[in-house]
Amino acid sequence: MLDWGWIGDHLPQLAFRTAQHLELAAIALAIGFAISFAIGVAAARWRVLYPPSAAIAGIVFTIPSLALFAAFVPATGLSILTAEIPLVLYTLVILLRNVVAGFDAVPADVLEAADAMGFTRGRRLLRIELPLAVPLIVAGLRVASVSTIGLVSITAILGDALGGLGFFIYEGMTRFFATEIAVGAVPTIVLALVADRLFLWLERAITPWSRRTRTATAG
Amino acid sequence: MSASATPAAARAATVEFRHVTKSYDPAALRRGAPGAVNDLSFTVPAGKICVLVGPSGCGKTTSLKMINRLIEPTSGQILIDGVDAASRNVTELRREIGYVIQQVGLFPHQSIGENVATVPRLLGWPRARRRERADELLALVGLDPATYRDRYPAQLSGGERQRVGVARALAADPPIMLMDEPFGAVDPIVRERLQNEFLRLQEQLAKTILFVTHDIDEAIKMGDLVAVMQAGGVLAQFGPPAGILADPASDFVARFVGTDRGLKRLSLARVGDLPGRIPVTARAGDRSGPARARILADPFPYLLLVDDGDRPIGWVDQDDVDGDGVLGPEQAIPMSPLLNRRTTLKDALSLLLEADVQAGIVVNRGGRVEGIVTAGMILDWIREQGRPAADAATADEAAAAAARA
Amino acid sequence: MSASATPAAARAATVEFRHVTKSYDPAALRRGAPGAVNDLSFTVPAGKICVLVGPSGCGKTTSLKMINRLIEPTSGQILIDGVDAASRNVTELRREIGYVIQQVGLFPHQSIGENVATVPRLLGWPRARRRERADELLALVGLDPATYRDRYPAQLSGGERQRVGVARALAADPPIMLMDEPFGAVDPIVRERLQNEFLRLQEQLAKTILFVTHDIDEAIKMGDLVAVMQAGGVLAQFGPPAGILADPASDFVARFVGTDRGLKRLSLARVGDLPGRIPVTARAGDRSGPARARILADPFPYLLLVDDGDRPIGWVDQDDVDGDGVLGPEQAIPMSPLLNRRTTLKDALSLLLEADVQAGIVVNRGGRVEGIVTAGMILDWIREQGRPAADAATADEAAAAAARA
Amino acid sequence: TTGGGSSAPSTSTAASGGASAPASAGASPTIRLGSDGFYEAKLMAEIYGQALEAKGYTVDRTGIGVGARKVSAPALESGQFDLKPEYIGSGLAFYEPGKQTGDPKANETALQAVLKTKGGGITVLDYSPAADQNAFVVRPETAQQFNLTTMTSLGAVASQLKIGVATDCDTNPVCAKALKDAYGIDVTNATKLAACDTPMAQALKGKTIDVGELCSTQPDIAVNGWVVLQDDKQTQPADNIAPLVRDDLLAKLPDKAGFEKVLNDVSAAMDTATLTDLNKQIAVDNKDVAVVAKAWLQSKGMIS
Amino acid sequence: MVAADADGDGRMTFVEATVRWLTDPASWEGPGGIPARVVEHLALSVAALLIATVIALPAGLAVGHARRGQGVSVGLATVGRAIPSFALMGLVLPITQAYDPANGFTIYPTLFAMAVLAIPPILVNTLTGIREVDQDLVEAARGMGFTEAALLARVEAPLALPVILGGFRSATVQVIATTTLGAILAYGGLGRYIIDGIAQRDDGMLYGGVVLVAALAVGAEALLALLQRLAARRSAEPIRANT
Ligand SMILES: Nc1ncnc2c1ncn2[C@@H]1O[C@H](COP(=O)(O)OP(=O)(O)OP(=O)(O)O)[C@@H](O)[C@H]1O
Ligand SMILES: Nc1ncnc2c1ncn2[C@@H]1O[C@H](COP(=O)(O)OP(=O)(O)OP(=O)(O)O)[C@@H](O)[C@H]1O
Ligand SMILES: [Mg+2]
Ligand SMILES: [Mg+2]
Repeated sequence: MLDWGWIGDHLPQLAFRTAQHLELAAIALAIGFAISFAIGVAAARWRVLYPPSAAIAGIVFTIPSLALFAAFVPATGLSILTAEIPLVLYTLVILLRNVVAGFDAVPADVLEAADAMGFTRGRRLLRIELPLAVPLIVAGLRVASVSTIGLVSITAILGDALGGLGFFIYEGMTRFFATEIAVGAVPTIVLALVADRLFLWLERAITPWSRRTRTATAG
Repeated sequence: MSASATPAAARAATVEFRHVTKSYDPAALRRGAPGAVNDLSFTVPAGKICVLVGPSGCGKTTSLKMINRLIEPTSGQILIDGVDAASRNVTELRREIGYVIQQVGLFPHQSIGENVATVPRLLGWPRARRRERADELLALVGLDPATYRDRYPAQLSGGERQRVGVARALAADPPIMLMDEPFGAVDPIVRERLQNEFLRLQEQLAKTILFVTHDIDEAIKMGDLVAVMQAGGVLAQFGPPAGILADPASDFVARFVGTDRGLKRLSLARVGDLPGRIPVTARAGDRSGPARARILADPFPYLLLVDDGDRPIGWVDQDDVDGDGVLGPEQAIPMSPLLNRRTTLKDALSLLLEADVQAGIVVNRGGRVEGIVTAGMILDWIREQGRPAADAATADEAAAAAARA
Repeated sequence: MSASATPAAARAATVEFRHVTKSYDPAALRRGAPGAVNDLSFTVPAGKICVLVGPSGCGKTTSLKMINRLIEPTSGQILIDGVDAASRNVTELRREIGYVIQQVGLFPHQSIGENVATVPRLLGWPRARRRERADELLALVGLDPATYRDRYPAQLSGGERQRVGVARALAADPPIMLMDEPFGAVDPIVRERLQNEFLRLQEQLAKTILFVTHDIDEAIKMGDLVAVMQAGGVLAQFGPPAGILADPASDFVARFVGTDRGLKRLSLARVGDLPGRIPVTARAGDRSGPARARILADPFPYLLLVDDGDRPIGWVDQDDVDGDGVLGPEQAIPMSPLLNRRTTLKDALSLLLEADVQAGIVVNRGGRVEGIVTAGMILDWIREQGRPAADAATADEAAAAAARA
Repeated sequence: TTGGGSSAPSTSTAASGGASAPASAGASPTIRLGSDGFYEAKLMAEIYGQALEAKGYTVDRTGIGVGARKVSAPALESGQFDLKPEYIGSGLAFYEPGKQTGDPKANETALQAVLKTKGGGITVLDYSPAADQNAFVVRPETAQQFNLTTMTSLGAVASQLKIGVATDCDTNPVCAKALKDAYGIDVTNATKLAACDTPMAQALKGKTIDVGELCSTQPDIAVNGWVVLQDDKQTQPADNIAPLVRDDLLAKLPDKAGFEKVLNDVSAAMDTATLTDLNKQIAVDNKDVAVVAKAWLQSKGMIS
Repeated sequence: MVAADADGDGRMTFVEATVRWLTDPASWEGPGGIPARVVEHLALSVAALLIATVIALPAGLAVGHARRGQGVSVGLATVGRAIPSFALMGLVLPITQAYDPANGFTIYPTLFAMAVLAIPPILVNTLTGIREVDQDLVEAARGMGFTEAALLARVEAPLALPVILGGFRSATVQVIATTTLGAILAYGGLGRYIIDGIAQRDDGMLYGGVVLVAALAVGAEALLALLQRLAARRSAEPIRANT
């Protein structure tokens, strides 16, 4: 069913597109996380900020990428910058919610203990809340990375120069060439699975305390 | 870096509540509803342990948290060494006050060592000194540093966590310690050990400690001073445990300290407090004649047979001491309880109830006989200590007790 | 629908442990490591309360859960009315066993009424009957159905939740109840009330109850039988509380029941158990001559002045009873404690320590004088009950107590 | 623009060392190519690119394959790229819906008029005889059943057939209006799909529709043996292909005439039949656009 | 955003155009009118969500209760999240079309893709929600003789409800936002306005469509958020009596 010969001839392209796919996804995730984290930290402190920011993130999520591209191209060109705009915006929906949830999950007694020992606001955030929020934040990153890797394909609209593995998917669809669609779709899925594992491993690595099982029952 | 970080500053401080009221719903307060704490006034002298005790929800934790300003009073002041806490920089203040939180509140993501060294780190101590201090404190609360330093809280038992909580609060050697049910979550055996360890500790540290519990026995055992609070955050009685047991200010206090408060008072006094009473003794191998003469002269009808080191062997009924002969161990009837000067009267009485002789023998570290104690002596003594006259309250209460029983 | 659902089946059942061992890591067990519970054997007769008591982690909960098979024994059997629990259908079995878990475990998403009616619902009772039953049970545990039926657990205090937990366990009127620290989480005052209520309840229900606690006083108070367990799930001693207090099987048990076990024994006996002793009494207004004659004839140097209803007024020292004249209330020195036949000896002794007269007055419901009790009488009585001779253990322990104190 | 683009294998330059570059080539600016996303457009752009490279121009292909005219048009106007193959009919319709006619010359003139004002001026070079006509197509069995040959014949039975028309048909005079006026075909309830695109072909193939608006050069027609209905009333605009170039680029070119000649030669050499065949090589034989482009240019001796 | 409009006639920003289109009575009339399109849009979205629920909910409940096969489920969810919807549509199109030339083209591919899009959040949230129910409660239930089925139905599921609804929330938003793809294959719904708006160079229609989609998504989200809060209210406070 698949045209292996064609695949063989296009291995260099496959390699290049995979790398590009990762590049586009990684940038989107990094920026998206930075933004969500900033807003999330603020929202975790000042609750009132959360509903509006969550709502806006939700709305942005519903804007079709084509419309965004059409609007931004004249200003930002057929560039990575343009490509990243929707990708970044789409990550916010997931990341923002999880960052806030992460901070909410920090036990009250731990916070109280920190205050009682004279932690300053900033210090408490950095030394206590942040580490304890990590599990939920990373959970968010897992989902976000997966869906972003899926979304990268839409950047193919901006021309053959972009699109990552999505290039194969689009071109494959314009000429209804199953092999080419598969060459785009399958690696995309593999990348997503790998990214998911990677973040899981990362979480385990940076939260050693949660891995250790208790050796004695609490009285 | 705050002065209190240096051991030099490890002096205690007085803590004074002045008409402190706290309402979580000030609006309600203005409508006249009572707050969680109402018009609380008392003073804890430097170096003393003051126990706040009362039923659940009576405002103990709230009162405690107002000292390190986790909660701000609605009205009134709290003075620390005469300075209004409200006027202090809050983080500064808190670093000078050790706090053992009701739910322990260890940082799950930090090792035990890091947990203990939290405040020193905030105070910017160098790593080496922090580590040293942590080990020192772990040892102090009876946890082997080598074993526990690098574990995480989840790997400790409830009792062990509470000790770490105490160690953490002591880290910067703060003049004041706030302890909210620090031994709440552990079983009675461990709790008693922790209590004793802590009292030993306090003998060296001599800090000003505010200690919350809802266990009256713990309050009596730990407190130089006891503040009994009742529902609605009202101070029902404040004073030394003996006073509260001897003379409950209200029916609530009487009921809270329990119908057996007379016995509880016994746990505050020690054998050494009783007027000494020397028994008639004789060495095994002595001729019985002289002994007989002495024992007949004594109201207590038993002769105490001792060995060459004056260590007790047993009792001889005066009727069994014949006119002439030699006193031998075989005559002695089995030993009655051995006490020493530090045995509490409660334990002493309890042991006497077990024994089949009315007297317990007081010995010194060397095991030498120092005197004897009888149940009668204990009852007489406690009655003298008691307040002049039994008042109505007692009677009512007796009836109440009877009814409840 | 299981037979036990019908009140008809509300008979108790015997529960027997036969060499029950449980290891959470059977591999380790095979390597010879001890399990959480080891070779546990004891029998609880139908209708009795058996309390499992021991330090944290000693296997109490594990033992309990093996009865309703939340945990399966690694070896050994548990017989219920002689039938091996392992041979029963597990859900059937569980519906015949009421279970109150350590953390209460009410369903937060169901109203109190629904929570209580859980098992009846599982048994397919009609709605009306369930509701009726729930109300009945809420009333039984002292919660007004109208007020509480439709609330949610989050809206109840700790003590109230514990009662609902008990009510829920009773719902299908199971012959057996398992209660894991049912009163663990409440303050002492509430706990005592719950204990008393529950004992009252049990008098009507007469179920077979296995009750877990780590508070020895609760164990003594609640248990017809007490099983003291020690670390490693070993049964240290099994028997009625009095026996365990009088004669601890091991040093561990002795330490666990506490150095004041003599006094604890007092809480098991009541004034009614003492040999009665009638005081010399006289009515206010009587001529003092005859009274004087009688009081001088009596060893106890005080005359008890009573009113026309034979209700006590106060004591008159025999020396103040002059040859001729009239006895008036003004002569009487203040009242000493009033007791009744159900007052525990512990309370009685405690009250006597408070009073400035050696005697407490025993009255009946009508307030009539029935007799008097002196500290001496109590001490003598308990000593008789005590085992023949104080053995070494007691002495060692006294020393130990002294050392610890 | 992204570095990824220039390094993308799909747009790797096929520069031929042999070709003699104009002396001034060194000074000449990079030609930034663009095109729409459909393979035919990409093919034409690629042909322009390789032809220019053969003449020593450097070409940047970043703009090739832009998914939709919605994006490519503003991209050209805002100078994201300088050169783009365009269908003069549809191109005109994009700016001036309804102005397009059956006469290519007229369309070119009209389009040029519009583009003069766009993005600082855009020039339409010579259009090629290769035209990609919008054409209504039916499956052979349908043609036999109703013996359809012309649009007129379709008009008679239109009501019995499911028709697929371009998404913009309602507002596009040469579509809905023209069909109604000329052939009495009512398309208000027709299935709306992107004309000349895979979905339309797929719909026709899968019998979702019986008549589909395709493009005369679409290989699917030949491959499936579909019958093109003759536009006997000349309603469909002539959609010949012509290069659009930004004036600011032309201005910068040292050899403007030479540059235009390269593109005009390409346009002249291309015709509908060839284009259809080249499309087939891409869409059916799954050859890469660059390969097909190179082969054709070589066959025309435009590159060695 | 800058105005995407480059028409020769009058520089009208897309904002003005959008307002004009939305306020034009003509936009609200007939089979192509906004009400009709909204109905079409919701019809397909709801259908997709129902299908996803029928598949993901029981699976999630089972896996969460059994505490087995979580790795696999999450893996599948990951795959589902990673495949671009339009690729899915392309892949199933020939198959569905073979069965039903009409709907197999215009409806089923989109429906399928939307269902696949909705499954991951519902599946993952359900199994997580069930897994994280307080084990003391589960034990209490077992201790009272709940059958496993009753335990799942009456204790675990109700307690996990807030988390499960959270899954529906994100699923709903994503589906409503993505159903627009249907228009590519000639389905109705709000996607039509976007596709046609682009094809017909009508920014008002294009961005009007965008606004409507956003409004629909946010509305649905708000509604579910409300449900979620109601569900969470009862079990809000932890009921462990430990003071
Ligand atoms: N943050 C709060 N908001 C509103 N009310 C509160 C708050 N914290 C405590 N309360 C109320 O104030 C009263 C006193 O609470 P507090 O925690 O001080 O009691 P406590 O004596 O410490 O009880 P416990 O022995 O159970 O710890 C209680 O009625 C409680 O319900
Ligand atoms: N699920 C489990 N897996 C492994 N070990 C367990 C488990 N549950 C209990 N244990 C261990 O078995 C021993 C007995 O536990 P158990 O809960 O029966 O003690 P307990 O007497 O009920 O203690 P507590 O008074 O604190 O409730 C403890 O050492 C505990 O660590
Ligand atoms: Mg408290
Ligand atoms: Mg337990």
